[in-house]
Amino acid sequence: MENFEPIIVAFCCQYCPYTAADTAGTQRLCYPANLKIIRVPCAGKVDAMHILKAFEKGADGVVVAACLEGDCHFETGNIKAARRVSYIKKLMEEIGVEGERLEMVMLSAGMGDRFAEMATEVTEKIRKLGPSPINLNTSSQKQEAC
Amino acid sequence: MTFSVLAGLKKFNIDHKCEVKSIYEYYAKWIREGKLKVNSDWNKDLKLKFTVQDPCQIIRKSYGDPIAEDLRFVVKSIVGEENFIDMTPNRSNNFCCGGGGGFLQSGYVDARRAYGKIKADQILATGADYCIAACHNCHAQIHDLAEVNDHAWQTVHLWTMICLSLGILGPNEREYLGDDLKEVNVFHPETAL
Amino acid sequence: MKTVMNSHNESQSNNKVLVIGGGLGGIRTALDLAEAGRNVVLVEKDFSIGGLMTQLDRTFPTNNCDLCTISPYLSESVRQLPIEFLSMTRVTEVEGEAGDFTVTLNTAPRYIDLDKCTACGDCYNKFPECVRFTPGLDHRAPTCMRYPHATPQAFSVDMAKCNDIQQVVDICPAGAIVPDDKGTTQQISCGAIVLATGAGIFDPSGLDNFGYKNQPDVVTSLEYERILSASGPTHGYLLRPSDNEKPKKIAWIQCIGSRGMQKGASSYCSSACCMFALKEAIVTKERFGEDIETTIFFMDMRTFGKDYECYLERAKNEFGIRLVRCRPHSVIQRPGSNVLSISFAPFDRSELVTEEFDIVVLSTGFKVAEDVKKLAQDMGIELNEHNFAKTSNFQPVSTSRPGIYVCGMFESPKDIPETLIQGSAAACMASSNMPAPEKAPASEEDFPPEKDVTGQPPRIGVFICDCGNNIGGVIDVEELAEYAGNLSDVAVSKSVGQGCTQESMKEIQDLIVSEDLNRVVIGGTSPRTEELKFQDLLRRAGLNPYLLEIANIRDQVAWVHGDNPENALKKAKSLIQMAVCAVKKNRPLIEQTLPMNKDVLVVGGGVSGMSSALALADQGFKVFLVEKEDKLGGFAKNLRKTLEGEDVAGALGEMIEKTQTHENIEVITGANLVDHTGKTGMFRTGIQIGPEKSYRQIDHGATILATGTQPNRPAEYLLDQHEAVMTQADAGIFIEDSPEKVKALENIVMIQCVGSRCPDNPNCSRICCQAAVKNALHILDINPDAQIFVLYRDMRTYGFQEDYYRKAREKGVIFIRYEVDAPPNVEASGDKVNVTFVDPILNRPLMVTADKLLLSTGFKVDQKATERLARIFKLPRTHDGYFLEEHVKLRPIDLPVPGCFVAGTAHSPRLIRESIAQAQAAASRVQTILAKDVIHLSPVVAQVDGDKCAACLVCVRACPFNVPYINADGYSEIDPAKCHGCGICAAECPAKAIQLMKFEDDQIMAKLEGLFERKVA
Amino acid sequence: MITAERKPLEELIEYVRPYDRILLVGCNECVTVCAAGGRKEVGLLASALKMAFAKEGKTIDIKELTLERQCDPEYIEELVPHIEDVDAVMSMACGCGVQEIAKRFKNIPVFPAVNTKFMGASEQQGIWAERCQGCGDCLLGLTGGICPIARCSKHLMNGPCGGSTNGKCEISPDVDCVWQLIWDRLKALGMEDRYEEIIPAKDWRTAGGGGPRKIIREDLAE
Amino acid sequence: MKTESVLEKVLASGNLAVTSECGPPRGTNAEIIKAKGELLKGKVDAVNVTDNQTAMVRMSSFAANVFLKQAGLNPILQMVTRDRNRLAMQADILGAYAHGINTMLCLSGDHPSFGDHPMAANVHDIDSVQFIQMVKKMRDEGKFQGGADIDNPPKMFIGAAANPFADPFELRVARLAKKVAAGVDFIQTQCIYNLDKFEKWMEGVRARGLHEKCYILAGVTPMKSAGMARYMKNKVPGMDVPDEVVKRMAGVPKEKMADEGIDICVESIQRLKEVEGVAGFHIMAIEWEKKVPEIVERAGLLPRPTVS
Repeated sequence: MENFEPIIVAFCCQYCPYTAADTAGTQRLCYPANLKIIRVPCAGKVDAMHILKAFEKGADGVVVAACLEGDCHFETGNIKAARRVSYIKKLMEEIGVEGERLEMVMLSAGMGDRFAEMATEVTEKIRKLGPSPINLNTSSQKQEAC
Repeated sequence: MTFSVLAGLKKFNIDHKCEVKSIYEYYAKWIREGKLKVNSDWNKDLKLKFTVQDPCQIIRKSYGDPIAEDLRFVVKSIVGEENFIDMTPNRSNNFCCGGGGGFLQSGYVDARRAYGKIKADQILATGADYCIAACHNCHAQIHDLAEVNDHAWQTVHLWTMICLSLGILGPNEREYLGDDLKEVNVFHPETAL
Repeated sequence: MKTVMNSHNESQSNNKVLVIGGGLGGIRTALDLAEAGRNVVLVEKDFSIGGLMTQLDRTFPTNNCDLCTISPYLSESVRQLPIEFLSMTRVTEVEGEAGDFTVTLNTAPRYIDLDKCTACGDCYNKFPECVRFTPGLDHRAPTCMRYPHATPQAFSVDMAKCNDIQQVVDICPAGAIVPDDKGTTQQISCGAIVLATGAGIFDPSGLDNFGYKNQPDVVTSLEYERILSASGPTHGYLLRPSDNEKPKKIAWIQCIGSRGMQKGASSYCSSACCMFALKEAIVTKERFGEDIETTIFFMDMRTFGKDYECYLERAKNEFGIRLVRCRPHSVIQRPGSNVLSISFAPFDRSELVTEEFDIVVLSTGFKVAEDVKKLAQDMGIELNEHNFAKTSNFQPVSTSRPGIYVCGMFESPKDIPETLIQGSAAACMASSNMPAPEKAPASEEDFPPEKDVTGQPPRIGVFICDCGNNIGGVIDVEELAEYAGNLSDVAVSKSVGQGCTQESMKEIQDLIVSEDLNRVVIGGTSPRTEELKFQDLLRRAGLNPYLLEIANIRDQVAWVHGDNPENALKKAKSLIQMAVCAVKKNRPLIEQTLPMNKDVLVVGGGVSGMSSALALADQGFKVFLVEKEDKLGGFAKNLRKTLEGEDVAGALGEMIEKTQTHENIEVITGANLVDHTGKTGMFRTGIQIGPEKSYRQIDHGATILATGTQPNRPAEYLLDQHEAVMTQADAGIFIEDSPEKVKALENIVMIQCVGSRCPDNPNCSRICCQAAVKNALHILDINPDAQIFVLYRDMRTYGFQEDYYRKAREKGVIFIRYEVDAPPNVEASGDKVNVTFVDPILNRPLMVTADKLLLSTGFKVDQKATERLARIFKLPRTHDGYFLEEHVKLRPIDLPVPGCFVAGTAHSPRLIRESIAQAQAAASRVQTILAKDVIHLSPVVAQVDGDKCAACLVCVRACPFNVPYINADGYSEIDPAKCHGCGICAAECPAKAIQLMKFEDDQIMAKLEGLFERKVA
Repeated sequence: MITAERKPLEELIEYVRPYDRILLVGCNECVTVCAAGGRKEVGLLASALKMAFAKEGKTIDIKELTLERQCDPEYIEELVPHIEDVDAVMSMACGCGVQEIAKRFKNIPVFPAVNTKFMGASEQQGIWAERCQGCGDCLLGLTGGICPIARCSKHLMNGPCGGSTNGKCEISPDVDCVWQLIWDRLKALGMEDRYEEIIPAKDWRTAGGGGPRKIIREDLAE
Repeated sequence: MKTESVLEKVLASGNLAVTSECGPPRGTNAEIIKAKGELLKGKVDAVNVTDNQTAMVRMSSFAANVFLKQAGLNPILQMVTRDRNRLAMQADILGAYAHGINTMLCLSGDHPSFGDHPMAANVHDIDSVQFIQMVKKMRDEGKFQGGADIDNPPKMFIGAAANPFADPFELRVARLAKKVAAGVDFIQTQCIYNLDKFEKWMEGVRARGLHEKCYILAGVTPMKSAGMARYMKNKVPGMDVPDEVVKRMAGVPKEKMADEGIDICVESIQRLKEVEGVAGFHIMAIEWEKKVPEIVERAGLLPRPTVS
């Protein structure tokens, strides 16, 4: 099902990754429109609940974007986020949803092109995985929600 | 020689009212003013390649790049622009020939030749047949270097080439010329005058 | 975008300061002054502010990219505070005197109306040749924008290069291009002027031996920074300029244009090149590949700043940066080869080595630009022989002309932390000849009373900007507005064209009032730069500013999905829907305020403590100066003269006298600190005074720690065991007090780095090299025949001290290097001492019988004392015991505990001049806090619901700033003044008892609901 | 505190498969502190179950609720309004909670969501270790404050056994030999001689050997 | 004499006692245990019978003891506190004594996780020291552990194990002292390869005069192969096999290893004879009972003394 348009939620820390997304905009780099960005003060603020509820509500993929190691404005936010993401991946495998639908990335503010590259990679990966098994039967309804 | 006068004045701070200049400047001036009527036709078909050594004391350590330009103007006028190849690096950045500072008289021949290897490599890199050394120290050293580099080039004084291009170089003044120039433009005072 | 804030009291000239130069120093000065209630006019000759700093990739010693820490600085500085920023403007004339200057400013035509331009870039895309956005700093590849968030965010047109002006004018959707813009000349009056004009960079193209002009792979440090920078021409990939290949071997050559090394080079040392060369080498290895070989050719490795020596050690040991101590003459590209070869004689063996490199970086030093020199002369400022502003040791930021101050590079070449210190110091001095600001800066403009929306059903107003064709060109704004119109609870949905222009903002404001809206959603640009502006708009419309949600449909939709408008529209719809659902859950948040205690506690009565106290007292602040000894003066008491020959004792005596008699300063000597509680604006510190230890509590609003450090007296080289051996400080007194004995001296030996740069005191003490040179010159003044030997590891006479080092060499002082693992040996021999050392050139041991042996012993922290102080103030310290500041690079005076500042050698070893600058800077930082009558606390803080909390300690352990604690009632409590708003505790709490205001769980859930609303019932 | 760990998801799925409406009840005491059954874990489990069933195309309604405690009847009472419209209850509390709910609501199945493990202490953030088995007759006074019953794999009262090698228990190098710890502690306290006093055979009745136990305080109980 | 145990008589007579050990079958075939008995008959004074060694289920020690008794040997009943509570233990003691078995060994036993029933609950109602106290109370006070009188109390010769090589080494003497205080009559030590460490332990034992309060039998086990040496060194907890022993075993060709093992064992016995306080030897030849006679004979411990 090639015309499958996954919906991917991206929780972006407002210091580096959100700025990187803006930088990608400033450099007018194109990437697929499947990524919907939600701004959070720090990657450490992304709660396990948010990630799981995103999948439950029908997300095909979730990205948690943090600052580079050592660059975190709050010292340990990105490290805690990484730990939480790997815990949730295991939980998703238990549920029966592929773990790689959840992705952790680290970016600095100037990496506009890396953000665009990441957005494209993630979208392709999720597209290959197909719709999330959670809403397999309701995926048609989701078609035009994109 | 110019340098030793200059250095001497400074060392013993003799207050001198005269100005010490290098001869290259005047060779170039005279050629430009047409007083010295050099011409490079002799080399038009011979096409011998020439390079020139920038003596440290005259160029880098005192008069700098301007004098190096005069020296090149003179050489190009006497051997023909197309036959001149510059060493790299050159002018104020040129490498020392390795013979200065009393090294020639010091007797450490092997060490001197070892230090001169860089200069030899530079000359070989240009592929020139002749190297004009306008300072007696450089001339002696480069000439000696030619010996140990199986005579890959001839080492000749600047005045020799100027006289040759003026056509006033006598048969007994061609000691440092290669056989290819031994017979060129020979000036026989007894017949010409 | 409006950049000229309505500086409300134009006429009142004596409360206005002119800052010339919008680099980092100028911005720091402008920010400090504005926050302290002054009006500032910031003038920058370039298109946007930021100066050198914005072109650097990563900066030492933190090695992280400070772009995102500095850009908020820049936009914040222009937006909120009473700062009038004039770009492309030069100062042409200055008249008047301190307190009442009249300055003529000439603004070059930008041909673009700053209010209208939205930096959409259409003009630039169509006419790159005549529309300037980038000054094309590196002469090869123009960057698309000097840095992504330039302030002002606007283009400028070079009319000369425009062949068809009308076409350019038409292309601009916002009609912002003004072809007949002639620029303006205006006169302003101000009370003080600060020169923050920065420095030009030495242009090495004149040095043909380095081949900079014709070999693309020979680059200056700044160009190498641009190559490394993510916003640079190579987008952050390290590529060789000549063929865009990945380099394998890179060399740095130090002192290009400095230390009188080449034709046209300045004779002083540029102070920062060693450090940024090391940084570039480390970043190259760290980010681009361990296998890249990095070599630095240098004479002295001058890493004298705070923890810089450890940075050097890390570079050598951890990153394997190869340091070669020699000066290569030339960089040659053999004809035919594409690599650069450098021949050099290594220090440890006498042979010629030739090595090949892919890139050679020339560490170019700094010099005063021609236009700056001319400007200073026109202003009647006395310059030193290197054309830098002449200043004295005891007034480091004051120029020769009263009322005009200098900071940053134009005072002397320095690194970024010192520039920022002088920036703040200049702000303090500038406000010293102006009356204290009458009323607090009107940050709360007269906003209408806030409408109480609790309990009201949500009535949302959705306003979609089309931002010129930035958004409108890709997304059908009308359809989007219409789609938003029929979302639930949306009362008004309109497209408002140029959202951020005055007219549209007015339109929105009126609609909020007329339609009685209680929630607002803006579909526009990035909240990172727009949020503050629209929050003010809501305030003006009588709404709590936090009832706002911004959907970023420009930077993250229109600009990046231009290739697929249909998807872009769908995404925009999703984002708007997410915003609408989320805004329903937004709650009005109030910014709490606390009353401000305006007194200041200064700990430590040395030169730094007294300077801070005097600077603050002159401004009318009450200062408590606490000193543990029974006399003021600190370490400076045992110094007589400075390197430049200024009399220390006299000036110090004067300062002590002034401090003790100043009516705003209460001096408490023989006092020890015991406890410290409270927070900014309401501190309380307990001290014990005198032998009977009577306890007293002082209430104050801010704290300055100027506790200094200890002169080091290691038991080495027979110090304190032989009368011929003394420290440089002792020698300073000996030379002054008994010149006749000095006349009798024959041989004098000095040994550098005694007790510094060694395992138990790893950092450099910074002041000993210049002390050695000072004493040597003073000895030779008295006794020209004396023979002086200086045994050193690295001569670190940075800045203008280099001239004195050269003067010492010219006068016959012999400087000899020794290796750290082969130090000199000292034995007593009668009343003299025999010093044996290995001469590196002869490679043979030599022995000198010295009448006097002077040891450069430097500083060492009294661990016990600082550890006790650190515990009282809960302050972190560096591994060798100095107080650790909040940000090593950008906040060198503020301490991590808000309201506490550090000055002088308590921060790190430094000269008197640098300590006084830091003391004045600390005074300025204090004024930025105490200027306000109340302290504003950010509302984005975590709040704990006591009933839900299971007191499980997860938040106490998770908080990076250990703010939460379990209170008396047994549940976690978070002090809003201390919370940094990161939200980590909220995410970790197992009982879901903590919510971070403005990012509450149900707000984020609402966004997810909005995104998938149509799918899940 | 009492520690617990969430059961594998497959087991929980099988428990609730026959029912459409589930009440998922968290507990805000011990299981919250050890991150097994607090309000957040309730949310995660609810979401996980809904997703697991959604995968099979079956929608399941899960109502989430977290009581202050589940080992007091009054708090259990708070479930009454929710019980009518659910088919089964799953409790994320320790064993006590599950049984109290089962005792109070006779005609509705109750399922455990966690495995109650042991009474323990938090060694570090995220790691809990067994400290006490509730043997009812504490002998910590004799062993310098370290319990051999809970922390020796053979609960020897006169250890160490022959298998203790360099301070670790014979069963695994990650398990400390408690008698090594006791001996080090006694040495530190200078009470080495206390080691040679033989601890007599234990009366296991206090440890439940004599049947399920009760504590009765006459002053408090009716 | 406290009991009629042959072992006690031999030890009391001052002779060096020799005991050995055999493991009951993993099934019901009594012939296996009888065959092992035949091998050892007359060569040793008493034969231990293990009780579910390494927590692997085998015919019970009690049953095997009866077979050996009938075959005319002096069996030693080994019992672990892992598998039975105090009721079952006392009942078995009564039963064994009734069958004329009058020597036993009180052990804690290996942890179930080593054996074939890791999921089994381990009882450990009482530990080995409390076990010794119980048996002593039954013998000397004629009372059950619960306090009731025993009709014709069992006079058991009480033995226990001791591992001088387990950690903490400084505790091992004190632990023996505890067992002596509890009333143990004889001790069989863990197999000894590190003779120096054992001698150091014996010094501690002698210092406290424990060797006069109970008989100490030095445990030895012949190595079959270098592999076994390495296995014992690394895998068996509380076993101290010095590198020289492993090197010696690995130094000989495969077929010679068995003999080398026997040589080491005999040499150890010779050296241990000199150690003051060693009252005898306990030769544990696990599944290699046929070699015991050769070892006893070569160690000069034959003929066994006959005691009335």
